[in-house]
Amino acid sequence: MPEDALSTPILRGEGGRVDEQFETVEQQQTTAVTGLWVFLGTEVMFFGGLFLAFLVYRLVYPQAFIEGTEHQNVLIGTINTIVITTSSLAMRLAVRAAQLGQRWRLRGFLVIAINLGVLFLVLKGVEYYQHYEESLIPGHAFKFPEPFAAQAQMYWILYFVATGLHGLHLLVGIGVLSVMFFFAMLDKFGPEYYTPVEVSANYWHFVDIVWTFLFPVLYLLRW
Amino acid sequence: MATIAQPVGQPIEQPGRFTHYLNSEYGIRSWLFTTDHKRIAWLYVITLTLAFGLGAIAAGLIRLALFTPQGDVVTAQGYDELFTMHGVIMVWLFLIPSIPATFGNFFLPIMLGARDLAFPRLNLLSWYIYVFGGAWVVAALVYGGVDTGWTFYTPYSTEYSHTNVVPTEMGIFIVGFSTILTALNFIVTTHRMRAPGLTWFRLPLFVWTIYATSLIMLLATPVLAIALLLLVIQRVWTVGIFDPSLGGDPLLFQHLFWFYSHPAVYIMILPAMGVVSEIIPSFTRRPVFGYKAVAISSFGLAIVGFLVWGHHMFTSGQSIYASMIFSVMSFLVAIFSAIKVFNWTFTFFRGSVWLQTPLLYALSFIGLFVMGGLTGLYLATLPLDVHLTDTYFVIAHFHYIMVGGTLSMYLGAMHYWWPKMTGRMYPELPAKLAALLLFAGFNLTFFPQYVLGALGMPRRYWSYDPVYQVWNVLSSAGATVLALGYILPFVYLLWSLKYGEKAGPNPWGSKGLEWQTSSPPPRFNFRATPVITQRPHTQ
Amino acid sequence: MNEVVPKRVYFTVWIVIVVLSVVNAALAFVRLGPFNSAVTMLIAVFNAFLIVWYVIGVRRYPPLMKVIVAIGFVWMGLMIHLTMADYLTRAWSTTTTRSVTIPAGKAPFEEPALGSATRVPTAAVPPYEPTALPQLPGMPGGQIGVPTIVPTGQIAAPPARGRTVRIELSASNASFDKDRIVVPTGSTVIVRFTNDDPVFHNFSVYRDAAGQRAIFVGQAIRGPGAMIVYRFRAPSKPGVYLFRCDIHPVAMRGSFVVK
Amino acid sequence: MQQTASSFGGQWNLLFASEFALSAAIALGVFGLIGFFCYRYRRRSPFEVPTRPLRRNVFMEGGWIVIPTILALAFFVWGAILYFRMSTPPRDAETIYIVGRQWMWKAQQPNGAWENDELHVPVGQPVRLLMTSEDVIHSFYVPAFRVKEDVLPGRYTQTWFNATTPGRYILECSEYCGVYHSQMRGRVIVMEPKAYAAWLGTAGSESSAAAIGQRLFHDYGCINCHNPDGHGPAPSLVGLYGTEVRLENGQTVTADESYIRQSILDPASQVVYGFRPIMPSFNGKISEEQILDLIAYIKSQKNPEQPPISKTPGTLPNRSDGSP
Repeated sequence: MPEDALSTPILRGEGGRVDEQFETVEQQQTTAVTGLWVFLGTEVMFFGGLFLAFLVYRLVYPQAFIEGTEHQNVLIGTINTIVITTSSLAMRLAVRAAQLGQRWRLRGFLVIAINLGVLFLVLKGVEYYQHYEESLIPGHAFKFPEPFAAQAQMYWILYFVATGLHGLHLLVGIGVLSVMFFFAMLDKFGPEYYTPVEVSANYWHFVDIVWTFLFPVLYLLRW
Repeated sequence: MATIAQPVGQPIEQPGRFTHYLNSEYGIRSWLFTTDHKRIAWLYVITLTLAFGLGAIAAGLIRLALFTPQGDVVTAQGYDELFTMHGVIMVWLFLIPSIPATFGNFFLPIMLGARDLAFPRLNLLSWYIYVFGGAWVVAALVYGGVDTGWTFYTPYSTEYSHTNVVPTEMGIFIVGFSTILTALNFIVTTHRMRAPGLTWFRLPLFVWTIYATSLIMLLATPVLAIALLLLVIQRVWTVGIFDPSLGGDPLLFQHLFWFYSHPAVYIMILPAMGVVSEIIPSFTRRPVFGYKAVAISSFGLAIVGFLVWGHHMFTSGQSIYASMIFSVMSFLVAIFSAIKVFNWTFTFFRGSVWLQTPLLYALSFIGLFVMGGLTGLYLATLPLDVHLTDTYFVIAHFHYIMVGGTLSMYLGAMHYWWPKMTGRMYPELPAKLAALLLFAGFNLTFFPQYVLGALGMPRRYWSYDPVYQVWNVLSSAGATVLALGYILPFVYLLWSLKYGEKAGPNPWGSKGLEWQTSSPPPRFNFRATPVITQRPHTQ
Repeated sequence: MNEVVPKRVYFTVWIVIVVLSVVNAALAFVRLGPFNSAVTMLIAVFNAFLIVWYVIGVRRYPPLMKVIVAIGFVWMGLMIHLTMADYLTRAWSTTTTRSVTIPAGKAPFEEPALGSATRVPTAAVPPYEPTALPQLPGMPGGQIGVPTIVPTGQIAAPPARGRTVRIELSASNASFDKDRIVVPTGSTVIVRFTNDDPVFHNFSVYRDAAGQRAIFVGQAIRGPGAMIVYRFRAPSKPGVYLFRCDIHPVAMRGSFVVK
Repeated sequence: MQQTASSFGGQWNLLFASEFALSAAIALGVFGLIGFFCYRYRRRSPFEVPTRPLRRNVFMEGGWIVIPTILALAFFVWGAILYFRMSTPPRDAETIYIVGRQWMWKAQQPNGAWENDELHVPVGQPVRLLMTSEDVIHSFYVPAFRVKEDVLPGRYTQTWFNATTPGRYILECSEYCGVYHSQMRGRVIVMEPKAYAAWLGTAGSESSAAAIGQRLFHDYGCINCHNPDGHGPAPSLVGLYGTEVRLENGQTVTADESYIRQSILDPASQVVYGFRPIMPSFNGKISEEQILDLIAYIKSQKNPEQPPISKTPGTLPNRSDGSP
């Protein structure tokens, strides 16, 4: 730190929770929220490239993709959709609890959100195991009724890449939420400081939104 | 920028020791763990210089090999690995981060009147990711090499190349995160960290271009990331995504690739335009003519630049109707560029023109950019592109933009802001000589390549028909002059760090906000938060 | 962005999304004709919108922030739109030309384009009439510009007139396991061809021994263990025709007898 | 500028010249103005403060937005029309098939004759090329015709031209396709219709054994594995003849005629080091004459490391395969 007192920012409010580059706590908060949204713009394009690839091959191989879709377990898919939506709701209620300073509710909702996220991954794992049983993992062991084997494999590659990347995002989200839970146990958050909870909630909702599109695209386009 | 109406707080003079960002802390740790955007900018300058050196050596060997029609300096395989190395290093490790990561990093917060970027630790992380990914890429390119060209066209890159395709792509994937995080930082900073009174239409033009550039980085890089990821998956897992023998469509890869790589050209050129828009007002004592048009045209370039990627694919088997859409969009790009050039030209009108080195670089930028941009028109014209694409015409065209444009302005910005960044002046005479050498050497090197392309010499040729030899020899000879023009600044800038004359806060008499603080600037840029009341560079 | 939203907003959105997701999943099993995909995707977009607008609370954001939120989605739309502009118009390219199928009597490629993975013998193309023009290998529908991998047909194509014969054929060690195939005149022939060699083979039928006038040219596949189903119409005129692998025309050939 | 020898060459040149004139005018105008301003308004004293700023002028700014837009659209329309014609072959075009592979061009004439790295076409006859690739993306490029179109594996692309002047023209691959991308050159030979017809008549009858051998090399599918780039599942046979070959069982043999013959008839007996025994036996499937032709072809395959580049400008290296 420079000894030049004037170039050191004055720490305002909240016991020094404003970082040196900011003027006010509002500025810091809106900056964090903006930052996450800008990052989500990148994420949208990342998944967008994947959706584009899927769309192109869906267009080129309509029949094979439909036959591929028919091997999906729509029941688990639907349950998972409900699970992740509920998790999203719990996370938003956690933010609300933080806003209102309800410490125990905040912790409780965080636990619910994290556990539902884990449940989603477990169900996804069950699905993956079913695919493995049916020899639907692309590669040398891939088996699919002719004549669509080669084309349906394309569907399965894109399916595994898409759900795999989504699962990875979910895993990261579970990590972030766990950190939030840890801080919530330390009582770091309150009505005047809950930006991290809100930012992680927004990320969590984004993971939900990706699934909102993946589910119909991968499971439901059957005609 | 504009004026500091009433500097809130204290004058620049401080009692006691003159503290600035360079002498506030010492030691290697104070650099490697700094969160100061100005120091991180220097970290980038050092690593970018290394990357540029490597890429330039590859370029030199390529020109040497093309001296004769038979490939006798290197083997065919070696030649392919050289141009891939040149392309990959220059594009991803030098040109994309060049001006944004260095001068953008250093001056964006200062021009906004901010104390630092919005996420300083993220900024440092970006640099570490860049170094890690860059080292990875260089290792893959040097130990083993890659022979696919920087474009990684499938199915060559997936099935037929037996070189380090996967490690290289992974490295580029990693470097991409650095780009994205830097862009995110710039965008959020521009939105949230502006000084009081600094409205959007009072922003310096450099900030406008950096903002537009960041937007492109943010929205294009992830598409490259997913394309490379799919390519890696395909190669490692031996499944077909872009491979026709397994049911894939290689053109889809080209679509995804160029959706990133065409806007990438605007990532390179827009910041250079921003620097020109700062240098010209400083050395003519005139605000840029038609400020709003120039500012908005940066955005126009960024947006329309996204809609033209298909002009790389006119002969690729793309639908001819899609080609027509992409062609008309490409012409629109030319209009936005034209607005900028004409407005710059009329900024000189009745100005007070001071021909110092930075202005020389800016002038050579305009010259080379006009030539590069106008030849872009030929490539946007469908039938002309059929003949000229994938020939040396394209090579010359994009080198005029990337080297003549971006690299010239990287050096121009280096000279313009050197006093502010280091507190010392560079020697004027060798600097002017270097600028002239660069301009002459550049034209000697790349103008013959336009002719070669019009004659029909395809790119990436290790050996070529003897009819093309004359022009190749000219080009290779020009490259020698060009190399001198690069080595010279390197020498005298280093020299000036120790022996250069001390620069005051504002050696150019510029109105820019960055010149209103001391040289070098203090740790948090300003003694007091400036208040802005006017457009940049207005009297 | 800091205001506390009543809980009922969140719960309402949650109920709507859960109900719509279940309805959407159920709709997948109800045939609505061409509307299935549209309805499915509309529901998805609507659910995503609810989350963004009400749960995250973008409706309370200042205008510039709304732009930031929207920009990724808008850009994704641009990318998909323009790429589709290529894919959807590729087949238009040849409308002014006569055709891309080869006139009768002219040789097709002697070496079919290798590496094409169409395991589908293009049933959307009308079943071969005895006088029908042969197809270029790997060019379903004879369209230039469309990837060969377009499976324009399904195996469940409308049943052809006449009888259907099924033939098992395999290739190993650069030879077919049959040197004589007998089919009734005008029948629909379905050949299940297995390639056990690590090289490309295909199956083609010609009118003449020189392999100049094709009746059917099949897609090449590379083994070992690869399988493809060919489907074509046998000539209506009885006679002895030639079948062969176009890649190994000397070593792999036999007579295709139509009775 | 490259010579022109096709029917749309003239229009192409006109379009190019027009754009050149326009761009030269713009460039010289901008350079001249900046140069003039830099001289006329040079700073005479360090304290000089310019006055009388240029007023914002809507007509001026509007002018350099509107006029370039109109010019650009005009060139777009002109280009699009010409491009459409260059992309759609006329109905009476003769179709020739082109197959690109690493690193050679193969063309099939209407009578079924294949030629390598050469393409004979009659003058004044529209020729439509229907093209595909066997491996990676190539690009069929004849500068003199202003014709270029990528050749893609797994699908067909087309282009067409109508040659106007007899002669020999450079044919190049312009899409990077691997190590010997720059060797993937050939020539287009434009002939008078009579000469072309005569050439077609003789094209079928190949004379040399090596030429027949090459044909067999393709017909038997040898080329699929013995890829000349050495990256196929089997060793490349280019430059094989006369070299020492190390076998999987540790022995070393000289690749002479009898070695080649035995490798064809009993491949499992002499597996080259580092390769799997996947080659089918051709015993009983191939005649002795054909084996001789194949051997002649393999002998003729010289190492391409030192490609024979002729010293005469404008001509291209001859391949020693004796193709028509």
